[in-house]
Amino acid sequence: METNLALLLLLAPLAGFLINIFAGKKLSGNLSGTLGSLAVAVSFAVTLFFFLQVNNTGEPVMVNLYTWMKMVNFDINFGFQLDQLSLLWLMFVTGIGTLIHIYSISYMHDDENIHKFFAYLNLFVLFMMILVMGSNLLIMFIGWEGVGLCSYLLIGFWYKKQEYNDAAKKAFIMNRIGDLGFLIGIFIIGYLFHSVEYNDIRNIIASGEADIDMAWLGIAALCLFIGACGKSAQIPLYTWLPDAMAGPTPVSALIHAATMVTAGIFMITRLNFVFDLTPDIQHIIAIVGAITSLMAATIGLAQNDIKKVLAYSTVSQLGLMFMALGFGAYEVAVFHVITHAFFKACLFLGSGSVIHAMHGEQDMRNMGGLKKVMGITFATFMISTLAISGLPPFSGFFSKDEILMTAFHHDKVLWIIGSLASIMTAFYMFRLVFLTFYKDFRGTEEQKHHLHESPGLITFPLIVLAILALVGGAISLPGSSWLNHYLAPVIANPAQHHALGTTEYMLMGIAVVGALIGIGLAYTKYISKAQVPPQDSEITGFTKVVYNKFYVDEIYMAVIVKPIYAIGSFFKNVTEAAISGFVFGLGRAATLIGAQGRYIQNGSVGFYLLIFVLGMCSVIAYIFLK
Amino acid sequence: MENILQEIGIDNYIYLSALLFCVGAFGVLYRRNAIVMFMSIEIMLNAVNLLLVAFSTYHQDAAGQVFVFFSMAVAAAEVAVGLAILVAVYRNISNIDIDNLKKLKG
Amino acid sequence: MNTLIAIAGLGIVCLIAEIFNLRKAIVPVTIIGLMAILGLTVNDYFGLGLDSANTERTEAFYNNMIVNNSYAMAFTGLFIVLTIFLVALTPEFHKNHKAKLSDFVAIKLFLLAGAVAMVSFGNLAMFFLGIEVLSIALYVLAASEPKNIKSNEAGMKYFLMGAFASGILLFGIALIYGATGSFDNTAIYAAVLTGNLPGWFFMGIVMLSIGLLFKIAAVPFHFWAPDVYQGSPALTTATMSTLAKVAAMAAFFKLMSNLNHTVPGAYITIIIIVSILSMTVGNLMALKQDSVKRMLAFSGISHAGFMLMVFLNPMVMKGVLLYYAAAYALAGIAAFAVILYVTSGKENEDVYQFNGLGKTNPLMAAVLTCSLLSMAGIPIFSGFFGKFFLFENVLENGFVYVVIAGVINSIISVGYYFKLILAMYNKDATGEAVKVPVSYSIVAVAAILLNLAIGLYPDAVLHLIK
Amino acid sequence: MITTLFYILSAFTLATAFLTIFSKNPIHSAIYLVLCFFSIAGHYLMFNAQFLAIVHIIVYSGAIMILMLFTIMLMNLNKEDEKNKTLWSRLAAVISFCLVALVLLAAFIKAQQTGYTYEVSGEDYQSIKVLGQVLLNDYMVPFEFASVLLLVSMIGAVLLSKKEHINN
Amino acid sequence: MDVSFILITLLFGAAATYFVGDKWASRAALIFSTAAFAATLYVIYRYNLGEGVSYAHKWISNPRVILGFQADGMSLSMVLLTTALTPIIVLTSFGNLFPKSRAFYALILFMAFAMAGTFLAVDGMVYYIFWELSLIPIYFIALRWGSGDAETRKKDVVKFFIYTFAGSLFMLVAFIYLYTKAGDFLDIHLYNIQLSKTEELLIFLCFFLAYAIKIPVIPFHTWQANVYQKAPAAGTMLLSGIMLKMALYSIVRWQLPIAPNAANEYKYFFIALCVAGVIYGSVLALKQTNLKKLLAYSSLAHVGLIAAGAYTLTLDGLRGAFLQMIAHGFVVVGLFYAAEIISRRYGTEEISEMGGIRIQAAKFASMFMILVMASVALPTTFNFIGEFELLYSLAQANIWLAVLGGTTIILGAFYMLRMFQQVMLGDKGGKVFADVTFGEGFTFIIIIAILIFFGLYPKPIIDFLTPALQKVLLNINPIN
Repeated sequence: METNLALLLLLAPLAGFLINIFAGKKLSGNLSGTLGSLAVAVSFAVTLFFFLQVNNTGEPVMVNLYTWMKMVNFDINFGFQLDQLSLLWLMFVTGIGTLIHIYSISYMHDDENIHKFFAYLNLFVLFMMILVMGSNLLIMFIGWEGVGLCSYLLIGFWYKKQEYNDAAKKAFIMNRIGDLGFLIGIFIIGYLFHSVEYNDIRNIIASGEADIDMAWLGIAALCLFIGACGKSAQIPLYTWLPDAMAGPTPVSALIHAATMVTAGIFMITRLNFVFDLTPDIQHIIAIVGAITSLMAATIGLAQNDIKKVLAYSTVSQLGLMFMALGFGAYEVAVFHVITHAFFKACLFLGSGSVIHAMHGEQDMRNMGGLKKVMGITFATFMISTLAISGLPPFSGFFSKDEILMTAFHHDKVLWIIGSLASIMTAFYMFRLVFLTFYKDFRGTEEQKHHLHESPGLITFPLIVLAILALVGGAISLPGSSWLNHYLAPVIANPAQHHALGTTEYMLMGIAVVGALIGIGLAYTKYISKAQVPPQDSEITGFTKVVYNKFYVDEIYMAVIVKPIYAIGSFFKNVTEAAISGFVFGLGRAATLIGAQGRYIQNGSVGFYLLIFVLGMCSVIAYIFLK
Repeated sequence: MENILQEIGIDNYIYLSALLFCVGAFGVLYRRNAIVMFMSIEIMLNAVNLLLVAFSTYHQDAAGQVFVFFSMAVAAAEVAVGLAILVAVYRNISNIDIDNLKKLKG
Repeated sequence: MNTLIAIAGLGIVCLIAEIFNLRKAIVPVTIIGLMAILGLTVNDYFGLGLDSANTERTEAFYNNMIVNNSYAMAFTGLFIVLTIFLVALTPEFHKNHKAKLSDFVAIKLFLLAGAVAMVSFGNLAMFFLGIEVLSIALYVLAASEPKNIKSNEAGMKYFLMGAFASGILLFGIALIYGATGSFDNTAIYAAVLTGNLPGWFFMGIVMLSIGLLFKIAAVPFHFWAPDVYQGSPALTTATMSTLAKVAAMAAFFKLMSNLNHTVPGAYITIIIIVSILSMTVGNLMALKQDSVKRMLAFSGISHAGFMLMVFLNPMVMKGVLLYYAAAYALAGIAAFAVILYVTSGKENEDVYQFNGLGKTNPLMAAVLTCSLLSMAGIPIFSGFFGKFFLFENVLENGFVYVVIAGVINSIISVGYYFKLILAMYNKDATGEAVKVPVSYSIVAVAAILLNLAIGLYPDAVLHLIK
Repeated sequence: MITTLFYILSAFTLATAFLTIFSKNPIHSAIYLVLCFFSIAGHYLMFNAQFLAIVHIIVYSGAIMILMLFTIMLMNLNKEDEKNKTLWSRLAAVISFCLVALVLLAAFIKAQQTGYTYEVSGEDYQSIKVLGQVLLNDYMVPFEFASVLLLVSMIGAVLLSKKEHINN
Repeated sequence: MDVSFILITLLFGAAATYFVGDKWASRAALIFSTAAFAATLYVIYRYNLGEGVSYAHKWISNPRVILGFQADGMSLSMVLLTTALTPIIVLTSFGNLFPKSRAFYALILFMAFAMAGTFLAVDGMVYYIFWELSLIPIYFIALRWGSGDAETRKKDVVKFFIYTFAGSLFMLVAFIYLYTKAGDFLDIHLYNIQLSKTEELLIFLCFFLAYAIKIPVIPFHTWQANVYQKAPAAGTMLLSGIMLKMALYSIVRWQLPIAPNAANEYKYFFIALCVAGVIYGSVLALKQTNLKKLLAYSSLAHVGLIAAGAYTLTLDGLRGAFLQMIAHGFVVVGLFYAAEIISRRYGTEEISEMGGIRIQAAKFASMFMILVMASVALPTTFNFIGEFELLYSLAQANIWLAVLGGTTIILGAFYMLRMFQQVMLGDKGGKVFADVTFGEGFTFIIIIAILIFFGLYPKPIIDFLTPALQKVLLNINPIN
């Protein structure tokens, strides 16, 4: 029963994918969209069932299908583990997934390849579920690579434009760098523990019997973290995420905000018992997370593309989550993942709604005053913005505050960095809101003429998500956290929970004040002074550096990609030619000797006989006269 | 008449034959007139014949001398064929200078 | 013994048939006669009653002039088969010289008689006469187009150098006689066994070897071969490169294994050097040749080098020599049958004449390809097994570097064999397709099938010689 | 006395051989060669091989040399019009001659048997009678086979000189 | 019915195909190759039942050569690969109208025969004969039905032939040398010879030369790209799909067990060489402008990894090598087929002249995409299984080797996606591209189905291979 249900969980999106890919052309756009949404909705229902069951019993559901691979040291099962952590993730993957599917029916309905869009989305949900459901690292890796593939397909969904394809390719390749790290990590884990099953590893560590080489374990943790960096867009592998905004907006919402990018956090949380053993690596994670958070926030300050701002904000928020992971506060990170999923999905979908209304325009400099036309969109957007800025009582406040609080207790420097990032977040998010929804419309007349509120299929998900963004904090209120309790079975060493004392309230205050400062700055600049960011050519100085994302892409291009091409050219033009020339040269040398030899064969009998006689002489001399 | 080898010794005959043989070989190398080259080859064969006879006497065995008859037959046959070829060559190029036969080479 | 008489008799029958205007019957009768003689040989072979208990049995005739043993019989059989092929090619090749047909056939038969004498001799006199019969027949055949200056030149060169080599060979025989006092193999061997021989003996052996090295065209005594092969009529070239070379090699091997008891190291060194030189020079020179006949001459030189390897382990290599010789000669016959077809009526035998043969005449192209592959030593053709057996036995005696040289040469040889194959398959035909004479195609196919057959059943040939 | 005779005869043999080679006119060469053959016959006589000596003179001087002279006459070659080989090739020939002679002689000297005594058994081995017996009994097969050889050369000579009648 | 039946089917099929004439040749070839496939399946079925399916017959008495064909997990799986790919390869040629097609198809079957014989042979000499025999058909296929300028093609094909022939002759020497020690060529006897260190190393090197050229491992690879490019598609598929597997198989079957000590002692050198080939091939693939050449270099990278895995001398490495051989065989056939379809329709192999195919031929693009993904070893494809085991075995040898070898998953994605983008994506140019026909689609579907099925459920193959590999491993690492 459980096995069948668990399979249904997976088969529903698979069926959606297969139907849409093979028969989608014959279906109408709405029908294929409905089918796709239904598939995910079924999964959501099943997830809900399991969630309630596990929440009641506290016993995870294990499904083991068959032995997938056999290594000398260990076997790899094709098995699934539905425990608290994976179900939590499944809940919002399928839940938000369903909403975004519904949203897409309307958003994509003009596209000729809509059936493919839903096929890919379903496939993504499938792989995401495999990722979180897997009972071992290899199954997670299937999902891990699978979502990468879907991300590739969806970023490059409008494949006629080669820039989009470039972005898709970049995302896939950068992810693959991380994947290699992940793979190496798996190798080491497998070698050390003779298993890649989470439960086995956990038991071995818990029993404390096994003699585990800590140095190797550290390397493994580092490798796994590299994998997480790739998927969750951390320094140095984050540059693909902003580019990934080339994909349709629902994709950005689902994959590049709510679900896929959190896979790295999922993985580290999954393996919390491993990371707990390697404090050095945890420290690295915290630092990388903090720096990513600050850097992305900085870049976000100067972006003018509405989706780019959101993308950098995503990177920044992910950085905060990693910071929490680095402090061993897995529950906190997970909490922020969930609230972030709500408000960021809402933000992306809202921006999608705006872009929809603007007929594809994404530059905020050409927007403004949309509040009047798009009421619902504005309201939901505003709620989410307040949430991300960390104002109480919105969900973001609770999760972000917990992160900062943890940071404060562990490392003051990182706390400052995190707080700075939060202030910046508040600033650029409100900059976004003000530029988009306030003041007067700055676009063309034609655009203005077409401005309209989005249809119900688009606004409905927005409303649901906005509500969640509003109340989502309830799952882990300071002091009495349902989430911490829920996750306790999967977290080996729960984070220390600080009683709510003066320090804590003071910290909350600081955070709120910081957010307000950010909002205030934005207000002065864009409402009071009614500034509009300058055109590209007019950007100068430090702003230009920030606007151009610190030239990281260019640096990568110059330091990594170009040299690889240069080496390739060297190989192609020099090495290959040399080796080939050598081989041909041997043949040519032989032929040359043959050609020269022809002069010896000069046709003169006298000469032939001379050689004959000399040969005879030397033979006799050699044998008889030596 | 007592046997000559008691006086002279087989070695001297070997040297003589070897020298004569070398002279024949030298003739083949030295000249370019085909017919003189034939003659030189005859000298070589005669050197061998002389050697055979010497050995025949040395072993006091008739086989050596019998072999000389075969050798002569071979020499005669060779000369007959050789001269036939020579005539054919002469018909074509009107001389028998061996250095004119250099068409086949390389 | 009977074989030799029968062959000589058949030759005379040919000549008489011409007198009685039975020209048309000559070739069929000869072929049937040769087949009968082959049967006779086979009968004699089994008459030896060789079995595991009785492996060295020989039959001697006429004061040990002719000795029948498995070696002689096996090679005789091979020679007869080759001659059948060569005779079968004759009428078509000489279709413009019908008056001379009987002469050509008779000369080939006498040549065969010489070859048979070279392997079944029991006395150096027989050997010497045999090799002279063979040589003189070849001089005549080489020059057998009197109006063709190239043929003249080939005949002249071959004759001059051959006679010179005969002189050296004869000198060697004289020295051997001088040292042992006999021309008889068994007597010589007995004398060798006593051990107390004058130094002339070994000089004689060396000079004899040089004479024979000339006949098999080993470096540095090989210079005649390319010129003579190229200048001679193609059929003569075929004879030289197959029958004559194989016969000389067989005789060489027989002489050395009959007359020598222990071989000094220096002699083996010389053989190794000559062998490696022959392979290398032959193959390298062949790379840059335009004329196919000339190329095959150089290829023949390299094969002579390969065959010389048998001296490195003579006790067990008899069968291998026979096998290699058969493989080489059969491939050669097949190749020459195609070459005769392609070059008939053309003024030269350059590679470009073969352009597009794969399209105009796939069968002949396939046969030529197979024979070239066999010569290059590609399995499943017998040429490969020949090399394989050679290498195996040579390695068993520890001459690794000889084998390495052989291997490197095999690689080089592919270069020029494939030049021809490429011309056939990768170029467009220059002229129009000419119908293949039946006799050519029969000979070509039969020869290559025989080659394949002994490749598939190497045991059949390998163990003929006990 | 015999020794002196041997040396004189040997010197004569070698000298005529050399003269054969060095004579510019082929006719002269032929005549020197005949003389050389005669001297070799002299050697045979010294070995007491009279029959062989006579056969030698008949075959070589009488048959082979006549054949050659006939050919020379036929081709009208009795002129001294032969161009010399190039100096280099002549030099090479001389050097190689010296080399071969040196090597061969050195090898033979090295192979010289020391202290051998030659004893005469007194048995007859080279009278015509004995030779005939050996030739026609022991060496009957080669003797017959020589006929094949001669036949081949005969056919060959005819083949090479026969006038061609195309397609008769 | 024993394994020889498979060989007979193929050989007879080759002859029959030649004699049915040009018109029916392709169908006859398809029938006979499918029959051989069925025969293989039946033989495997019987083998799994524990029945004897090996074949041995005395052939040459001195030197002792036995016409022996052995069935075990290794050989049968490779024969299965051969006989499964042959019908596919025949199918891929259906769209081409070759002159003299009967010779073409007969050669394909003959080549399959030779390759199956190579995999099955238990006697070193028989193995060698089949090994060489397989060279001749591919030579003619590439030469006669290849594309491009005849002169340069000739040069490249001859280079290929001489090169591989040269390599294998050294193997012949090694075999003969081993024979002089062992007294016959049977594999087990050759495994058990006691050799001195130098001897073993030299023999190892002789084998290595033969295999390195065929696989190819750098720096012996220069023949590859040109021949792959110029050979007709079927020839390229035979070469890359099966023929180079012969060499990889032989490493495990012959080289390692015969010279285990040398293998153990110098394994890092050879692994490093192979891994260098992985990177080298990948980087070169990035710079290719010709589609087939790009695939050739990608193949160079992949087989480098396989060879590296085999040289780790671990069960993981060997098994990974075999799994990856099979997977790579299918993928590379599929990719070359796709390349062939493109070049047939566009009349060019230059990547720069392509583009905009996906918009016109969605099915083709999807299938190509799946093949690309399989080629970059995406999990759930068969290639991932193999690559995972290979990289894991490398990690056991040295973690850095795994990292370097693992760059293939980055660089592989890089050049494959780059190629995919330039070839398939973008807007439609002026050129018209028809979507796949039923036959083409069918061929792709078979390949993809196999890849995905075994990607999800590789157990049958793993279980089939493991006992044989363990047995071989006993000869390679006596200590383990």
